[in-house]
Amino acid sequence: DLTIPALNYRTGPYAPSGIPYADGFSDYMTLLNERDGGIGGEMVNVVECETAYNTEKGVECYEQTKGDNALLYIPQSTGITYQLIPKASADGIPIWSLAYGRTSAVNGKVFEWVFNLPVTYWDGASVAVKYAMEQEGGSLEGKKIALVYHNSAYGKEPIRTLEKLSEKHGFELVLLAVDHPGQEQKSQWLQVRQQRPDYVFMWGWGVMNQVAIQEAANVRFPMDKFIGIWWSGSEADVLPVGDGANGYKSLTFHGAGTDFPVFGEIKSTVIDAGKAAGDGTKWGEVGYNKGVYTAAVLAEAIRAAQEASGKSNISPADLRDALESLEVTEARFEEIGLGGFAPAISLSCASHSSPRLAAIQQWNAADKTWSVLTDYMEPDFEIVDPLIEEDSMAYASENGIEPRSCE
Amino acid sequence: MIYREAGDFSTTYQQDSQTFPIRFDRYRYYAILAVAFLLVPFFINDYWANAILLPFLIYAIAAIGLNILVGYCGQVSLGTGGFMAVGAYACYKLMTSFPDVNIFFHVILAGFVTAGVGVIFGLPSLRIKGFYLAVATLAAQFFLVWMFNKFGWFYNYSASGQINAPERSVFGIVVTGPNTHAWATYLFCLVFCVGAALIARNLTRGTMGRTWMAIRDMDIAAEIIGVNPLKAKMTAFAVSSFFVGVAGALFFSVYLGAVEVTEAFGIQKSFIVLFMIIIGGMGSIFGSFAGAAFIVLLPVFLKNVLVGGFGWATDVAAHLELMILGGLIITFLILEPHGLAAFWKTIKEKLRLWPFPH
Amino acid sequence: MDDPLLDVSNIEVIYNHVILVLKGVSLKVPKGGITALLGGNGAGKTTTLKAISALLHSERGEVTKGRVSYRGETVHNSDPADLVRKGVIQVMEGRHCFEHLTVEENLLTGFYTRKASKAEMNADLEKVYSYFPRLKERRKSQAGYTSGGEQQMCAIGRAMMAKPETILLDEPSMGLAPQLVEEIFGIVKELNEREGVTFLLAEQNTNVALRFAHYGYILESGRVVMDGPAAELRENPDVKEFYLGMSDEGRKSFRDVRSYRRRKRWLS
Amino acid sequence: MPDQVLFAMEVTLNGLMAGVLYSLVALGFVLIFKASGIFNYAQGVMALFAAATLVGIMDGQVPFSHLINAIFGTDLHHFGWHVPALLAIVLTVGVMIVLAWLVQKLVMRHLVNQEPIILFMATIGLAYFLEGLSDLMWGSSIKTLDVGLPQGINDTIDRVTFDAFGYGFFIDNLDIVAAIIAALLVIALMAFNQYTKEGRALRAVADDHQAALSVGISLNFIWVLVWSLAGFVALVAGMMWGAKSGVQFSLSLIALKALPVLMLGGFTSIPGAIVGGLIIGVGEKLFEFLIGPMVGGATENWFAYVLALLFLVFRPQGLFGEKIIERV
Amino acid sequence: MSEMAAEQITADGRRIGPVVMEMKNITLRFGGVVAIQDISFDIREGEIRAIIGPNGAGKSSMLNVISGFYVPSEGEVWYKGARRPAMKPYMVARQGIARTFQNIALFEGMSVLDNVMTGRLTRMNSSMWSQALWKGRAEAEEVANREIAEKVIDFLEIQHIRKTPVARLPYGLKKRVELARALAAEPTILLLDEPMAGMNVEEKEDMSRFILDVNDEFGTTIALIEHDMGVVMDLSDRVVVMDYGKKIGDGTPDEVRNNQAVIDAYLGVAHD
Ligand SMILES: Nc1ncnc2c1ncn2[C@@H]1O[C@H](COP(=O)(O)OP(=O)(O)OP(=O)(O)O)[C@@H](O)[C@H]1O
Ligand SMILES: Nc1ncnc2c1ncn2[C@@H]1O[C@H](COP(=O)(O)OP(=O)(O)OP(=O)(O)O)[C@@H](O)[C@H]1O
Ligand SMILES: [Mg+2]
Ligand SMILES: [Mg+2]
Repeated sequence: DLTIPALNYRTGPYAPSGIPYADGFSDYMTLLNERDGGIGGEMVNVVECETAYNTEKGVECYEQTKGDNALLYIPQSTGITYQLIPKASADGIPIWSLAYGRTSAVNGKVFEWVFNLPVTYWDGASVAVKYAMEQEGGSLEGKKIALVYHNSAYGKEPIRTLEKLSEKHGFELVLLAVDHPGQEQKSQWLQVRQQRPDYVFMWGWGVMNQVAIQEAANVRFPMDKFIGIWWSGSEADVLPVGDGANGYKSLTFHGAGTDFPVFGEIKSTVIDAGKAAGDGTKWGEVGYNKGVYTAAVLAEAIRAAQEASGKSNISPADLRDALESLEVTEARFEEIGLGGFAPAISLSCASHSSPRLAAIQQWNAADKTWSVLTDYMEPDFEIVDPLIEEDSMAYASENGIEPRSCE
Repeated sequence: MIYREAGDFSTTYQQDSQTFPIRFDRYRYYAILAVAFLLVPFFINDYWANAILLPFLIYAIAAIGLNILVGYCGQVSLGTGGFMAVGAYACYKLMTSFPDVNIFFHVILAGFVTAGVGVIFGLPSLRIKGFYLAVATLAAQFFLVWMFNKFGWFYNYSASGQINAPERSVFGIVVTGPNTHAWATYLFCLVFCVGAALIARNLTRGTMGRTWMAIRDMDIAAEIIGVNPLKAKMTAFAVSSFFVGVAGALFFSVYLGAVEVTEAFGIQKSFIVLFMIIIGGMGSIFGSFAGAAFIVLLPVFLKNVLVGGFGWATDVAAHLELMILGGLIITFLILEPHGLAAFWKTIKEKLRLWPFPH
Repeated sequence: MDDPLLDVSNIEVIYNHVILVLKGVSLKVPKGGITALLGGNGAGKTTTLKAISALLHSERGEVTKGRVSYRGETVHNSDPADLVRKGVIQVMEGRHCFEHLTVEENLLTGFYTRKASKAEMNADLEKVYSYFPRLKERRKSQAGYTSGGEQQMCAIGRAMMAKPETILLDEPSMGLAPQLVEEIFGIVKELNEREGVTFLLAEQNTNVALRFAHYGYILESGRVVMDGPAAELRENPDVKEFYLGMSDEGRKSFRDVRSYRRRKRWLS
Repeated sequence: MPDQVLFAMEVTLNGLMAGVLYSLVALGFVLIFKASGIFNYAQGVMALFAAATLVGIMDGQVPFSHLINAIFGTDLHHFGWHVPALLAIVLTVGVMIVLAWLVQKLVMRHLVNQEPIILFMATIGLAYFLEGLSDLMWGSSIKTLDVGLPQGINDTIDRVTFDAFGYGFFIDNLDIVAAIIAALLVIALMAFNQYTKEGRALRAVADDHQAALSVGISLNFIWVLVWSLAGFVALVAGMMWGAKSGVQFSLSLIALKALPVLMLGGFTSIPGAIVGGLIIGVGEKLFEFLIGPMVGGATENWFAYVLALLFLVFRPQGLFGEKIIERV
Repeated sequence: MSEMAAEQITADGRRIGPVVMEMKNITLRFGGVVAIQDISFDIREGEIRAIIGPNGAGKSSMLNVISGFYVPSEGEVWYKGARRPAMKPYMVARQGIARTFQNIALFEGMSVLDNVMTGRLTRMNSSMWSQALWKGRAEAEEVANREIAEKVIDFLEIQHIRKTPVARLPYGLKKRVELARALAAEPTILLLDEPMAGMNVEEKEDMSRFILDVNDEFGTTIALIEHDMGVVMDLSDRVVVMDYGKKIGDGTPDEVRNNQAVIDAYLGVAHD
């Protein structure tokens, strides 16, 4: 069996985000098991473990599951990621933090066992600025951008990048911190109202998202100038606001909706057959799609590892090696029924994140659908990469890690 | 008579104020210590250490600390999370500023730093009492967390705002960082835990303990018979915070290795530790252990039974777990309002009388 | 005494599952009588009263054997509030006033179970005030700040406001000035004679209690060791010596008791 | 008027409004504390439970569907009907009364005459239980609550103030509704306390359980009564907050917003809950507006507590709380 | 009154020392309530001084003034010949004034022994470090003080309940434990607030014995509030009578019991 522990959170304050993802991930793996008899003839065994987004429970899950030849961990929370980075590295199990966690883990020279695909927060910040710039006709000179962020390590991630970008493009950056949990954001949104920024970016999480979007609607901030990070852009975030949320935008790194062949297969083979992990209602939601995306890419990596090692029952180290040279082309996405769902991936020893592209999606409140508006955009590598280098080297020196050469 | 006290007479006052005046209890206690120090380290694995024993030992230290404040001195505090954060951040700053000093001392020093902070936030207790004080201590909780989150100096300006425990060793044995052995971290925490329990026991059985308990039971009468309330409360805050700080330092450096203050030391921590002492038994060192065991072990146990045993969906199990935990808390309180420690005592009393009903 | 109003038969009470306090207490309270319950500290008087008024549960105590019946109905397991509605009210030892309520509000809580008009309420209030003028003076102050004796009056007045049929009085004289003790017993007598209120009173002040009571029980370590009409008890030499402090030569001075006397116990 | 002054005025007004929302939660605490000396930790979870139940009933969700489906292999989710908001609210109130009755029956009556901290602990157990129950019953996904409460900027105020000052003030319609409801609730509750014998009985129970029993106050009845009232207040609070954020677990955390309010107003005072709410609301918003930018913002969480703490140092029982009796 | 230094001989021939404590024109007000109005009296070394009066007269309040819990609105307290400055109650206790309370104020969560030991707290001052390790000073001190506490326990005949939690004790025993706690402090002046309330005659006799013995053996000065006239008249050397906050009588028991004002206000009938 291919054992993949899934540190999910279907309970606790972030359950609304955790459930669709967990369903998507499991359902895709179930599809592979049902349809193909697993991967390379080996059944996939997804071991769910409930963390409630709590680090200590995450540790318990990790320790409990790591013994059974667990192939890889997807920690699903920034806290647990930081927790597991040193532990899993020592235990020789790869970690994949999916567009969260430590951004500088992109540097594979320092973080041998950590993967950060497909994109990072710093990339996201840069893409958001780029998009705003395009909207403003190529220049942000003299404009004002407000960042409404969760006052935690996660929320503070984009600040450095945005500061650098504001220097470069000459816009003013206004920082508005929201303390956990973020049920009350009057002060922040009154400031938005008074300062009249041209754009508002949001790094929100949990209840903070819904309240922010609601407050934005209340103060009549133009929704199409309000852009959230990918964790602030799912159905759960906008539905409670109703019509007010129409036009709200967010970043994304995969397609929206269910117009991809594999979704039909999931529906028929898994959900309708009563084998779904959840109640099946999350099918096609943004979070669900993220789960599918993760599972699909992981399945590709496992396949690659099986090919490279020549055995079907691979080890965590095999998977790590395969991840480090993972190539998922657009054609391959097409083959697995996800054509156009996400841009091609190509990882390397030095770069543990790829393709580092993000698009903008928009919410349509009437149809209750998200739709992707733009192409996948590149971040400003000139700004982001030096930051990654700096931070990863700081980690290396702090922890006495000698970076690999990656030749 | 399964349990006997008869025949154990103390002939001196020293003997009488021993921790375990009854010989049977004393031997049992030595046996437990022997198992903990000599046996467990040989059989422990990562799961038992990281998922069960470390959190148990560390929470037990925190619970002992809080029990001194709440259980012995009657000053209800909800600032435990914040004080644990002080311990953790003090330990981190010390570890990174003085890498050559033994981590053992860092942990102790972190305790002292926390004691200082505890005294400052304890000052309002001179005027504010009961639940008002409890809520007032939340000011410490929120302020401290905000402060550690806000000022880069505390986390050495790391980009992520997290603090990571660098690798440190005691007598050449690594106890922090990723390359530790289960037995080493376990023993390291065990030493602190046993030390904490002994010190707490000594403090509470003598003058200091009586001073605190007098304040707890009736502060006005205590003052009239000669207890200086300022001194009593401040020492309680200091000693309590010391233990809580040590727990915080271990929690960060040995157990988790990387923490972010809002997540690891949020208000939830304060409540959890308070639950431990109320369930375990206020004003009882044994109760602190019992409570820590209850709150740390029960969820793990339930999870393993419901998910591992019955194969239920993780979320259904998690919800049931909460319900069972809540239900058990209420049941225990109804059976014995003064916690597991008192429950244990009643059982002993019954055993002593057994087979006669009274 | 063929059909007592309140009948306690052979009850055993255990606190906290292990502490056995009453070891088979039986007593009968006839309607319209004043029955005294006497005994030293820790004899179990309070416990007996609480067993009757069903307040034991709130102390983690339990009647494990025997039965308490009021008008033939078993009551020791009922809700204390029901019992009050049936007409039995207890004045608890140690006052137990509602600290944060004013004296007057305290008195009014006694009226809680009654379905009478406001006018009646005011009339009853005035009556209590006429018994305890001191309370009237202090009626607007919080009970927590009144003196010990004032609280005692307040507790008794509160029970009177309920217009009960039976009052269980637990050490009413405690902490009261001598002339007030007389007054209170005077009130007891008056209520008893004029309104037919039945009393069961636990008292340490044997002297006064036996003067006013019709019948008495003496309790020692959880057992009834003696009972009889008050007049007889007063003449009993043991009672005289141990409870009334009188030897054959009359009252002894407290100063003259030169040696600690080993207590004589009827049973032990 | 200079902009800063106008802005400060707007912030102040909104602070008042935010304060009202805090008060709504605080009221639930006060009710139970006043009536039984219990610090009800479960108040926040009760708000969540009430709101989730309301949505569940409105949407015709099958309670425990998850569990039922897991055990019986069925595929139940919805009854397929939709209950109108008003009826659903009435039904939810019914559920909260049943809950209050159960709490009394299963928990409180066994804990008569225990110390406050033990009763507090029992409410923690209750909170855990309800948290699990709420999720198990209605699922932990986010739910949209739409009972037709108005939301968004109030145009009249915006226009009037714009005409007057050249800057339109923002006041949320929801807040206005909340303020009206809070005012009604407070008047009703105060009248209840002042003019009924139950009101007096509540305070008696809070002082001394045993003595209350001894004068014939039925603790059981009182407890069902206040827990029902608190359940009702929780429903109101849950509706108001749920309208902003959807109904989800985090709703239970609003309790944390209410604590400084309680402390400042006094645990035993109904008007205190309102005044405390207003002071905290204005205080924290103004502090965030004036001082926040200098220290990096997000000061509201701790500032509310520190403000309350400062008040307490001068009045240890809060602004309107009953004086703590210290005597020997 | 200039008998500050003079000795007096009591009725039964005991020698009573000079004045140790003198209350001068004490007035105590609570808002509108005047609990004590311009009262002066003194307490002599080694005497038993009773304070009597109807309920609410201000007797307990007077004890509270003496033990520093209430600060008089007007007036002065003189102790051992010097005016006592305003001080915290615990400082007063350290000057050798111990007391019991009308509404028993024991530490309910502790055993009888621990309660008695709290009486010794003012005398225990080993450092926190030594206590933490339970070595040296702390242990020696514990044992030394324990001996004194045990003596008091023996004296009051409460050995059998030494380890019982006080919450479980019946009222009368609690009173005795409270007395033990006060005695353990080895006070110069002992203030007793209705020590015999809730006791029957036999127990009162015991209690009287204890009080007399304390007075005799240790020469402890005692101020006593009591409603049982028999006890008051038998035990006390001098009696102050208060009514409505005012002093209406002061003198030997005989003088007081024949004072018409006292009879009217308090005794009701002339007491034998
Ligand atoms: N809550 C309790 N838990 C345990 N034991 C108790 C409790 N209440 C009373 N007791 C015990 O029960 C016995 C009888 O007590 P009770 O109060 O009934 O005596 P009493 O006759 O009223 O004495 P007193 O005259 O002093 O009031 C005592 O020995 C006491 O220790
Ligand atoms: N802290 C206080 N606040 C307000 N009033 C008080 C306070 N303390 C005492 N009083 C009032 O002062 C008066 C005297 O009270 P005190 O307790 O001294 O009476 P007492 O003589 O001891 O009476 P008793 O014999 O009934 O105990 C009472 O009327 C009481 O209500
Ligand atoms: Mg009694
Ligand atoms: Mg008095």
